[in-house]
Amino acid sequence: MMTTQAPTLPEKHYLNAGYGWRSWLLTTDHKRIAVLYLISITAMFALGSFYAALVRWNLLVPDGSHMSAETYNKAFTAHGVIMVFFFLIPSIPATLGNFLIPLMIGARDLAFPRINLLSWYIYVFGAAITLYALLAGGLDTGWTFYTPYSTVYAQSNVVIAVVGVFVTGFSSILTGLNFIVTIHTMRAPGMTWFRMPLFVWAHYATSIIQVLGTPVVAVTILLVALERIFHFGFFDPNRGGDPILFQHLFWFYSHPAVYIMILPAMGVISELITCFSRKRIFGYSFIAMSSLAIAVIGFLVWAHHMYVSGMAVYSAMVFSALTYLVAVPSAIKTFNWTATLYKGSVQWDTPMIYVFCFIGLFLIGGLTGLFLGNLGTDVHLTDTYFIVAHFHYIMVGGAIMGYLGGLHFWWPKITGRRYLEAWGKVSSLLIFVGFNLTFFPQFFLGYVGMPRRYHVYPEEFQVLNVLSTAGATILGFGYLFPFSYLTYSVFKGRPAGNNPWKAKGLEWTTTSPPPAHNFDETPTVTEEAYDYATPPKEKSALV
Amino acid sequence: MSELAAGGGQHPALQHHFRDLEQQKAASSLGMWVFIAQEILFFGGIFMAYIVYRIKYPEAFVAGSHHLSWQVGFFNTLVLIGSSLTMAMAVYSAAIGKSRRVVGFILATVLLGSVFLGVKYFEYAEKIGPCLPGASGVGCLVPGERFDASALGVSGEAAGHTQIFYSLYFGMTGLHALHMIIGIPILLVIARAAWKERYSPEWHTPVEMVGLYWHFVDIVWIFLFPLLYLIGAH
Amino acid sequence: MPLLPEQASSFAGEVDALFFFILGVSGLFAVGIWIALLYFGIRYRRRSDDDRPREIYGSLALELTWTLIPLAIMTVMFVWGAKVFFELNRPPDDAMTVSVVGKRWMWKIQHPTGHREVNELHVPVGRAVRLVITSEDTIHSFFVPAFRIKKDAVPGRYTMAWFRATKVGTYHLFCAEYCGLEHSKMIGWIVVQTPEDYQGWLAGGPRPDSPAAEGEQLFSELICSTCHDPGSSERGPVLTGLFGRTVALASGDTVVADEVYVRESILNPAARVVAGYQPLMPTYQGLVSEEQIITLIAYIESLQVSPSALGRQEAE
Amino acid sequence: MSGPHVLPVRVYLGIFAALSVLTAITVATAQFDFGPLNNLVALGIATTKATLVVLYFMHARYSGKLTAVVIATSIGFLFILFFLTLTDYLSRAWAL
Repeated sequence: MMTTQAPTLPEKHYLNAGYGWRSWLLTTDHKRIAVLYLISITAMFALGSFYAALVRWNLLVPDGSHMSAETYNKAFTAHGVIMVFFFLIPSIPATLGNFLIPLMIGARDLAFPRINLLSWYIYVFGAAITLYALLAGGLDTGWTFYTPYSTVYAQSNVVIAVVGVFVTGFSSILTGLNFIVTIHTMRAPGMTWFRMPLFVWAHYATSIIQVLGTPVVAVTILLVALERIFHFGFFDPNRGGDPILFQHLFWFYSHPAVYIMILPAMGVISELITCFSRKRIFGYSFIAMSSLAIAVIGFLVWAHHMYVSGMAVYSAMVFSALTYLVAVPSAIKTFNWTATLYKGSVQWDTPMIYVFCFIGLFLIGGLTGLFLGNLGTDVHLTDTYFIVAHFHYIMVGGAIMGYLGGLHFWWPKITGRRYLEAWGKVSSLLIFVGFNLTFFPQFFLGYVGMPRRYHVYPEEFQVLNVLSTAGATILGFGYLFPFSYLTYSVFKGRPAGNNPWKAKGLEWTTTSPPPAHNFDETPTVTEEAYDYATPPKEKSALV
Repeated sequence: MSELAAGGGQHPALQHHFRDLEQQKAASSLGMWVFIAQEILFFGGIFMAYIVYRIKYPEAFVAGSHHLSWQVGFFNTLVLIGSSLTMAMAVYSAAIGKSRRVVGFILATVLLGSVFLGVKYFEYAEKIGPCLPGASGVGCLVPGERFDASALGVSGEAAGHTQIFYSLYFGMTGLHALHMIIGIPILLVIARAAWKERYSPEWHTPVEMVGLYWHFVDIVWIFLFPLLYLIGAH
Repeated sequence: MPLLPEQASSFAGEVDALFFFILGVSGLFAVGIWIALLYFGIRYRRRSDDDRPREIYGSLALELTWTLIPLAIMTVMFVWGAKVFFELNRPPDDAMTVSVVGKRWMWKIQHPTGHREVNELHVPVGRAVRLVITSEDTIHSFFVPAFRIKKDAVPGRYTMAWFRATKVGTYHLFCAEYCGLEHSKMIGWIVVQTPEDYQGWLAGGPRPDSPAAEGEQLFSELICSTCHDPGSSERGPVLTGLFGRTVALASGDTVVADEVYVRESILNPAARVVAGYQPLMPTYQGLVSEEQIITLIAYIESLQVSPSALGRQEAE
Repeated sequence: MSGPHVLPVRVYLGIFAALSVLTAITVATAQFDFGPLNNLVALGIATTKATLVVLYFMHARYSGKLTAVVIATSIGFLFILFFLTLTDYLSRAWAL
C-alpha cells in the first residue's frame, strides 16, 4: 500500500449530499438509485433463499412428510418467481450497472434520471403485488406459468402474480432503455465504442435483450390473465387454443432472460480479471462482439426448452443447431479470460477469488448446456434435476459469483470504505464449497431420472438429495458472511481512498464515494481500455 | 460546478447532466424510438397468436371477420389517419413556433381519438351487450359460456374456433384502445404546456415524442384493420 | 444409490454413448481450462507492487482456433444428436400401438388387445411398442428413465413416442411436466416380461372386449352407420379398408387416413372433407371422450376386411 | 428528429391523402376473392401505409442512421419470433 498518510473520506460526496427520506426516495442521482436497488434486491434475495431452504428441507425425505404437496409446490414456485424476476434479472444491471455506467463513460448521470427512479418504483410496486400473491394464498404454477394448468386448473393467485410480474417487467425495460440511450449519446469526448470498458459493452447487450425480450413475455402472461378472467381461448385446448404456442411465446423471452442474468456478470469478470492481473484484456474486440453475439443469437434458440413438448422434429433440429451456435461466444469469452491471466501479475484478493469461482463454475454450467441443446440427450434430461443443476451452475455459480465479485471490487467506490479482506476470502471459499455440494449431486440425480418439482420421490434418490440439502445449508450460511461484513464495513470500515485497487477506468478517477455530480469537468479520454502499463491518473488534489 | 454556471444563458429546459440541447434532444428521440421498438415486440406477441390461429382455423377467421362490419372499421381507420395528420401538424406548428396552433391541432387529435374510441365503444357494446347477465345471450360474442356463434353462419368445430377469433379481436383491439386511452391524457398535458408557451422552435421535444407515440398507435391500427376486418372476400 | 440409470431399451446404449461423448469432450476442455486458470493464477501471482506485465492485445490466430475447433466438435455433437432424435421419433412399422391418456395424476393405458391398465404398462421384451399419448386436462409428460424416452402428453392432440424394451424387469414411469398438486404421485411402472409371461398376463387378466368390438358398439350407438355403412344412404365415405389409405380431399390435396385424421374428422368433420362428399357430418366434440375415440379408431382400423368377417377374427 | 428540419405542409397533406387512398384500395380489393393473393395485397398495402407514416409523419427519414437501426432491429426481432415459431407449426405435418 502507498506509504502516504491513510486515505480519508472526501467531505462532500453523493451519500452526504442530502439526508432524510426525501433525499433518498425522491433522488434522481443514479448512484442513490443503485443503492436503493441494492437494498431491495438483497431483501428479495433473502426471501427467495428462504423458499429455497423450504424446498431443500422438504427434499430431505422421500415421502414428503415435512410439508404438504401444496406447500411444496407454492415454495418452489415462490423461489423461482422471486429469484428470477426480483433478484437475478435486476441484480447487476440495477445496482452496479446503475452506479457505474455513467461514471465509466464520463457522464454526469443516466440519460433519463427520473425514468431511472420510476423504474425503481415500478420494481417495488411490482414486488409488492407479487409478494401479496405469493404470501396471501401463494402461487403453485411454477415460475413458468405453463398453460393449460395456469389458465384452467390452477386454484392459486395466478392473476395477481401475473399482474405483479407484468408490472416488474417494465422496470427491466426502462432500465434497459435508459442504458442504451446513455451509452449511445452521453459518452465523454474520446470515449469511443472500442475504448469503453467491457462492463459497459455487456450492459449494452443486456439492455437490448431487456428492451426487445421483456415485452413479449409481458403480453404472454397478460393473455394468461385474460384467459383466466374472461375465459378467452388462447391457450385452452377445449376452445381450440394451443398450449404449445404459450411455450413458444414464453421461452422467446425466458431464454434470452438467462442471458440478461449472465451477461452483466461477464462484464464484471472482464473488469476484475484485468485489474487483478494488471494486464490488458486479451482480445478486447472479440469479447465485446461476443456480448452482442450472445444477445442476438440468444433470441434464436428458445425452443430447446421444448424438444419433447410435441413440437415438430425438423423445427427442433433448427433450434438445436442454433443452440450450438450460441455456445461459441461464451467459449470465446472463457478462453479470452484465461488468456488474460497469462504473464500477468495476479493478486488473489476476494474479487479475484470470485473471478476464479465464476470462470470455473460457469464452465460447468455452460458445458452442461451442450447436453441440453443436444436433441438426443435432451429427451432424457429435460425436466429432470440435470436441468436444475445446469441453470443453477449458470445463475448461482456464474451470475451470483460475478455479482459478489463486482460488489466487493466496487464496494470502496460505492461506500468509500474497505471491507475486511480476510472475511472476504473465507466466505468466498465457503460459498464455493457449499454451492458445489448443493448442485453437483443434482447432475447425477438428473441423469438417473429424478424429475423436477417432485414433492415426493423414490427412495433410491434420497442420498443424493440429502447431500444437496447439506450443501444448501452451507451455501445459505456462507451467504450470511458477505451480508454481515459488508454491512459492518459501511459503518466501521476504514476509508478506502480513491483507487484502492489501482484500477483503470474513469470511475476510479473520482473520489470514493464519488461527488453527487460525478465529474467537475467532463473528462476527455485518451487511453485505450485497460491500459495498465501506464499507472492510473490520481484524482487531482485541487478540487 | 464551474463549467455549468458559465453555460451562458443556457435554455431553461436543458437538464443538468446534458452537455447541450442537441445531446438532450438526441437522447430523447433515441429513447422514444427504443420505447417504440419495445412496443413493436409487445404487439408482436399477440400478432404471433393471430398468425398461428389464422393458419390453424382459416374458416373460423373468415366467419368471424365477416361478422365484423368493415364499413365501421374503414371509417375508424380514416378517423385515426386523420388524427395522425393533425398530430403531425401539431409537431409542425411547434417547429415553427405557433403555440396556439399546436394546442388546436392537439385538441383535434384528441377529438379524433375520442371519436375512434366512441366508435369502438359501440362496436364492443353490440358484441358484449347480449352477454351481460340478464341479457338474452343471443348475439353474445364474448368468448366463454354465453358465446353465441349462431349468427356467424358456421357450425360444429369451426363455431368453437370463432371464439379464438373473438378472443384475438377483443385482445388486439383492446390493447390498441388501451394505448389510445393512455395517449389522450398525455396529449392534453402537452396541450396545456403548449398553451403556456413552453415550447419554441429550438425546443419542442415533448410534442415530437408524443407525436411518435401517437403515430405508432396509428400504425398498429393500420395493420389491425385489414387483419381483423377484411379476411377473405366480403 | 444408483449413479447411472439402467439400460433397458434399444435407445439407452446410444443415448448413453452420446452422453459420455459430450461428457468426455466437455470434461477435456473444462479440466484444461481449470488447469490453465490455476497455473497462470499461481505461476504469475503478483510478486511486487510495481510488476509491469507485458502488453498483450490478443491474437487472431488463437481466437480463430478456439472458435472453429469448438464449432467443429459441436457440429459432430449436433449431427449425432439429430440422428438419435430421428430414431426416437420414427417407430418401426411392426410396432404394437399402446394408447396412453394422462389424466390428473394417473396414467390410463390401453393395449391393442383392449386390456386397460392404470399407472402400469406390461410389455413383452424385444417388441417395439408405439405409444400414442394424449391428456385429458393439463400437460403431462410420459417419462421412462430406463428407456431414455420422454414425451409430453398434450391435451387436444396426439403425440407419439416408441421404445423397444431389451431387458426384462420393472422400470420407473414418471410424469415429467408439472401438472398440479399430485404431480409427484403420477408415477408408475413399466413391467417388461418374457413373451410367455406376457401372454400369461394377457390371458390371466379379465377378458375385456377388444377395443374394436367396443368401437363397433359405440359406432352403432352413435348411429354413424346411417351414413357410413356400405349400402346406407352413403352420405358419408364408406370406412371399410379406409384406415392407412391415402384419401383425396375436397380441397384437392390428399391425406393419409391415420389416427390423427380420423380423430380430427370425428371432432372437426368440416376441416378436411373427403372429395365428392358434402360437409354434413355434425361434430362429436364433447360427446365422446378420448378413450371412446380410441375405440372408434380401433374399430375403423379393424375394418380392413368386410364387416361380416370381423366375427371370425374375433374368435381366434 | 433534427430540430430545424421542417417539412412543408403539403407533404403532410399529400401523405394523408395517400394513406386514405390506400385504405380505400385495401377495402376495395377485399371485396373480391383472389385466394391467397388477398393476404399479400392487404399486408402489402398496410406495410406501405406504415412506411409512409414512419418516414414522413415520424420524420424517420430525416432522423439519421441510429433511428433506422432501432427500427430495423425491432422489426428484425419481430420476424425472428414469427418465422422461427412458424418453422414449428408449418413442419409438424411433414413425414419423418
